[in-house]
Amino acid sequence: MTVESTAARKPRRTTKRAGAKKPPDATKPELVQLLTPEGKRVEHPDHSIDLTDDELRGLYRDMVLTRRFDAEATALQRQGELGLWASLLGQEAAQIGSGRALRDDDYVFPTYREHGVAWCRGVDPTNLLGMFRGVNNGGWDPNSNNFHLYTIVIGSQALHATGYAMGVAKDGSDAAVIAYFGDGASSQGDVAEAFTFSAVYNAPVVFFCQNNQWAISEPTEKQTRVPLYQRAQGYGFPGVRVDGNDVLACLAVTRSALERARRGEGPTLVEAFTYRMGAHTTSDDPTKYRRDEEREAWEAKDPILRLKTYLTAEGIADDGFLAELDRESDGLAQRVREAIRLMPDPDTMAIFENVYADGHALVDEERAEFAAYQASFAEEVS
Amino acid sequence: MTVESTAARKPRRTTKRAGAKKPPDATKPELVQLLTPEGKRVEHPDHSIDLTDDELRGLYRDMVLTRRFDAEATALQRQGELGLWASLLGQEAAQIGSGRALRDDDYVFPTYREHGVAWCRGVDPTNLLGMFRGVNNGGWDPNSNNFHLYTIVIGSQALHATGYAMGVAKDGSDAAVIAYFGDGASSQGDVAEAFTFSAVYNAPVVFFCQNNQWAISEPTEKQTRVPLYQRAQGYGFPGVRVDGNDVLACLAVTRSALERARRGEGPTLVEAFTYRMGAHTTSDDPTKYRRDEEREAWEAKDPILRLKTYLTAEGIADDGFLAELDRESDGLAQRVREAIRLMPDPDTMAIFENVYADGHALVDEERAEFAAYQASFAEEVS
Amino acid sequence: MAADIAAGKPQKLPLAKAINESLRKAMENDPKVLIMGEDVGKLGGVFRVTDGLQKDFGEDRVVDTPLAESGIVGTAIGLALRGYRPVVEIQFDGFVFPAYDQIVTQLAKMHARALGKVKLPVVIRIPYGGGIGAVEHHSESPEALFAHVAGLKCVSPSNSADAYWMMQQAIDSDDPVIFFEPKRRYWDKGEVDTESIPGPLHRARTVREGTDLTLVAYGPMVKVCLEAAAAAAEEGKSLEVVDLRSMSPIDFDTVQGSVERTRRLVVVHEAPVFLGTGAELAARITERCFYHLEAPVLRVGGFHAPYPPARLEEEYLPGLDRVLDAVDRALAY
Amino acid sequence: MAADIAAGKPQKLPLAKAINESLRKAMENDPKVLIMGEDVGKLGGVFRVTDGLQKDFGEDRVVDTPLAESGIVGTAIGLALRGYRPVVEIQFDGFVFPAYDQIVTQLAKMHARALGKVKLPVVIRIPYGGGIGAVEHHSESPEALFAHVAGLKCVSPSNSADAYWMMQQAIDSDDPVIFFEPKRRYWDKGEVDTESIPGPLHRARTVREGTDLTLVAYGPMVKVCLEAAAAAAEEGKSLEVVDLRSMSPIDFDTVQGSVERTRRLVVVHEAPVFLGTGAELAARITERCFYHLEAPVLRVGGFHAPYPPARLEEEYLPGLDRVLDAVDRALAY
Ligand SMILES: Cc1ncc(C[n+]2csc(CCOP(=O)(O)OP(=O)(O)O)c2C)c(N)n1
Ligand SMILES: Cc1ncc(C[n+]2csc(CCOP(=O)(O)OP(=O)(O)O)c2C)c(N)n1
Ligand SMILES: [Mg+2]
Ligand SMILES: [Mg+2]
Repeated sequence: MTVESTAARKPRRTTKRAGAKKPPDATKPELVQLLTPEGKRVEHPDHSIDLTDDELRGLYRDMVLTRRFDAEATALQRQGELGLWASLLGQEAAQIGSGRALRDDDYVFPTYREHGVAWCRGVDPTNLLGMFRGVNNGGWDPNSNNFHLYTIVIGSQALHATGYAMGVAKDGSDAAVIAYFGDGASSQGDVAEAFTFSAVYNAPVVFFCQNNQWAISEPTEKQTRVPLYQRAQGYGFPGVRVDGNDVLACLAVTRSALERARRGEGPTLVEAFTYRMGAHTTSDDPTKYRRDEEREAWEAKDPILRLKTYLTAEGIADDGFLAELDRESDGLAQRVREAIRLMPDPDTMAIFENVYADGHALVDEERAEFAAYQASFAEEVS
Repeated sequence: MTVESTAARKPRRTTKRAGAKKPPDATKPELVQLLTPEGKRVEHPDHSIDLTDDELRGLYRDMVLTRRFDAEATALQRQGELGLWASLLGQEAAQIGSGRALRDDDYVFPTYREHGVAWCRGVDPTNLLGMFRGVNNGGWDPNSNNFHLYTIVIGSQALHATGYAMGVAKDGSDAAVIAYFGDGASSQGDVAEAFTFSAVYNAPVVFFCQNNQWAISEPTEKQTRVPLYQRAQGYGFPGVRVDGNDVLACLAVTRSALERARRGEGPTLVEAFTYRMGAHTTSDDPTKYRRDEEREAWEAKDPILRLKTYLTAEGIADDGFLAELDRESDGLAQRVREAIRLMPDPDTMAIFENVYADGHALVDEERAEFAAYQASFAEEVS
Repeated sequence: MAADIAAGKPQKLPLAKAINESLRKAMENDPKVLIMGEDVGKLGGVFRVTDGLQKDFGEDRVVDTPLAESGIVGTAIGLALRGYRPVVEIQFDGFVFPAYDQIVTQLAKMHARALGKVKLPVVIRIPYGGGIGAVEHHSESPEALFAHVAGLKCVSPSNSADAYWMMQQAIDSDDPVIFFEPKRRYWDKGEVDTESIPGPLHRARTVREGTDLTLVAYGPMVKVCLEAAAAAAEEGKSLEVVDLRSMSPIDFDTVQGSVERTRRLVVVHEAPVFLGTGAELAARITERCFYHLEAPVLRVGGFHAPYPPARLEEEYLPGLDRVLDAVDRALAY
Repeated sequence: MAADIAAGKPQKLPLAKAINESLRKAMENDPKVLIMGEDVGKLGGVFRVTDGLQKDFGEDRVVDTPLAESGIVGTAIGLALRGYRPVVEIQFDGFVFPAYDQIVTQLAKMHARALGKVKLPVVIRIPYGGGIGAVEHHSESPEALFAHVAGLKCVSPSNSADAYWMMQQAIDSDDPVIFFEPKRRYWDKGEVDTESIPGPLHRARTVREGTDLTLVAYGPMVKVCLEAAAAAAEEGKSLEVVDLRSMSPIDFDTVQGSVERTRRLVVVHEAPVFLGTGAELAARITERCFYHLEAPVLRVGGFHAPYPPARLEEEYLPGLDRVLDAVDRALAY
């Protein structure tokens, strides 16, 4: 006997992709915002912030310098000094806001676009260029600034951050850890496993997802059919969507997520809703897959402009400050230009260095053989 | 300038594992139940069922025969006829309820414990024994009964089910697909990716998670800190927890999930809340990690007993029916016992069969060499 | 151009375009053929190998997937079980590893697990190898990690004609095929005759005849070996060059035939030498040609080190000089 | 027994217990050593290798993880970056592949990526190999898939003393070590002297001297080769047996020294022959000993087929007869 399925006589599926209705969440506004695109300060029931004028100018300065550095790097790629560049254009607020929420003893696991966060950590910007120039795969000491190397294999750093945070908790420290990743990365199994591990061990980690609407050519709808911040709830920790072009909101939301972690309440997912204003990288051609109008619409939400409007309207930033910042920007750009031209190519034998910490007989053998091979040319020449 | 973190002076974390508060969900009862452990029929606002007496007896029969088959297999393992057995004891309602919700043209992707679902699909029970005896890695043709082979690598079948369902949708068919997995499997990245793919493509698939409280020695708290059914919402599709020891509720809930899939509304996660009454497998020793009392508490919720209570109380099952079923059980057990003893060992040369569909020179070479090697013994002997 | 191709007129095509045309042909011939991967739709893939296909065949057949390689291969398996023939793109060599479990434990074994009852006609395209000045994970040659695994077939074309035809054959195959595309040759043009099949998928081809030594290579290194042979010819050394074309199965007969004549063998690949394809060729050809070999089989390939940053790749990659150095060493025996 | 061990008294211990004692010692010596994996806590692992450790060191140091291998290795990497020394258990060989991406693209490369600024002292324990009558995915020998990858070290003990000491050395190492445990030897007892280190981690050991031919094996196959040597001795053939112990790096010097004397080499492992460790040994030893070898290096190992169901594993696995057959073939040259 088989229980008869009531559905057995149903007609064929008509709409193959009916899509999902977004479950309404009436209890809170979807997007945390403290500064509107027009540069107006607004309040949010759960997130507030109170910054000194100095701090506000500092945030502005961070964003301006980051953008300038980024533009310079893009230019250097065009001039052939870099093989590739991944621009953060448009994501300055998400990165500076979250980056400035961190304590020195917090630890950052970035992906490959976190130039603004690196800036906040005090990583010398020219150090970021090494991998894009092709002279190394990451030119800084992760432990000097508690800023891990850029990670290219999408999503994998979410687990490193979680493990690091498990270690922080084991040490009894109240530091916190932050993992950056993109909307595309949210689909990777590793990110889901990081959610599971961090929740189960209650690890002090903040998952900071910069939803810049695109994973190369794929819009976010190819990764999820509901807003990404909602992903967290099913793993047992809170998710919040913040206006990623609002540096104040990003700072406030990240800060409270970090504090939650410090208090031993475990992970939080922050979705910073922002936009990738440029190409995915300098190798990419976005005209193949997205319309100019979309980008233009986001220009009106520019993170730097809105803070400038606010700062000038409130008299926090005057022409003197802005002019000085312009000079500082030019200086930074020049410094970067000069540094890149001085950046030495690695020594050929660096191929064999640091493969192992304790050495390896095969590497030794190959190094010796290759050195002899190289020397044989010198002989021929002499 | 650095924005000063307000948390910088916070005291050290005191409770390392504060755990999470379970977000209260007042809108619906957490566990769908239609038949109480005491055998009482109850109603549920969202899920109802109306079965004929014949169908009710059928469900009972399915569960009894499945349990008997399972017990026989366990016995055969003790007698050395099987190398291993993974018992479904306690999970009969989850498997029969969901299995009987399926149409013939639906497709099932099981893990390794779905003997009850296999039964519903009409797979000859003795076929299930092959891999546990070590004569094959899955002894049936998946397409004969739309029941895929058992999958041992935890979670991987969730993606196969999703892909299959994507194909069903492409074909314009209104069949549905069901993927079985356990509470432990919920942690695997593959299961999360299956959630993402099925949601994005709106694939007609039901994820049926038998939460039997244990993944070998690990309780569900090692996999999640909130109920598993809640995982679905963050991926944009519904999750529902059903009393996994209530065959009527399992049938009703799975049926409506399948119908949802047929209607083109995409995936559903069903969490069948049940209990692994036995060891993980015959190789396992649960006394190392769980207390007898827990098991005993679940005995009171036995899925078969409760249906029997209901059927006899309602006069749907009489002594004649039960006696006949006993005989049928004995017959099944005997048939399995006999079949296993007749199950031939595979031919040695089967090692080289079906490695490729279109052949492979190296396999041919190794086959020939091995045949010659084997033949050399025959020569020596003769 | 597509019209010429359709008319079967031999065309000079870049290797990437040859694959594109081959995919188009396969999709026209068989509605069950699907393209899946990250950015394969509107963008046409980061190398434009699937350019224009979504436009012509629709989103149902050219599927932009979520960013999850295990998911891509896992769902491709499910689609294959349903009767489809998915051609999956992995964006770069270094990103295949999240899918490695699905490939090794499921895709490779499922046909055997089912005692032959199901077939897994899945093609996994992997642009591989270095030489394009890319950042980490974009220049690797992981073929040995797949060739070691029973149930998979691994091939790599070295030129446009093979790219076209081997893709046709890979899609036709009822077995999973890992299709390694030599990304630095994507832009190299070659004649493609869409009417004449250049031979079986797993047959090696002697691309230059010689008498003193055999060079075996595949994919991107075939060109380097041909150049080395040309340079050696000027020094009066006659090198035979065999394009292996298939790393699983390997056509040992063709290599053996060559080595029995030349008595010396050098194997060249970009992948690390240690446990690379060359190890297997050295072991097996030495066994088959023990009394023929005048010198041990020498290998030229990558070092036992992570693929270096781009500014070092010229030194890291086997080039003309390193190949000729090995040739000289082999000839010195 | 633990007390005797602590006192340094040589003990006869099963191999699994030797590892258990070694883990205990490492945890006592260094509070940064952690154990992680599925079921490693109360259960002590499915093979009881971590038995009793959670009870004595607590849940913070012996960590039952969620069922997700990528998560286990990925978080172990994070813990290592924080200064911990995680010893990770993969429950069975066939279940390491979900973690393969983390192992190959992160664990193996991170030290080099950081120009040496960070260290990754992670040990990944994998019970491997067949012979225990298990179901699919529980009997495989995937070592070549790790040894091919630069940045990893791969070792396998064949006996209790090595199991004890090699684990100590693996945990001490600042490099990631894949520690392959020969599961079918878990119950074999051997003397363990906790006072005297039997030599460096990556040094091969000649475990039986002979003059006619060298057998090289590691892990579970050492015992088979010793038995083969004993059987051959009765027929008047003198076989030398080398326990390789380390598959990355391989101690080619010791093998070369042996082969220069015996002039013949047979390599034995459970893993498939095609692109297995034996391929590299054959290639490199042939190169090093070209004028010494009287016969090609022969290999005995698994076939190019999925590991078969248990009732066929005796035929599939290299045993005495297949080893002796290869020995005879090598001696016949
Ligand atoms: C595992 C893996 N697969 C594919 C890629 C190739 N890839 C590089 S960036 C990218 C898109 C990432 O999108 P998202 O996560 O949204 O980050 P964004 O670039 O927008 O900052 C892809 C597919 C990769 N780096 N790693
Ligand atoms: C990828 C993988 N890792 C580990 C294992 C070993 N293993 C087999 S069953 C099991 C527990 C599974 O628990 P669950 O998913 O709850 O299913 P249940 O056995 O309770 O039905 C484990 C860890 C496996 N089979 N596959
Ligand atoms: Mg993005
Ligand atoms: Mg379970």
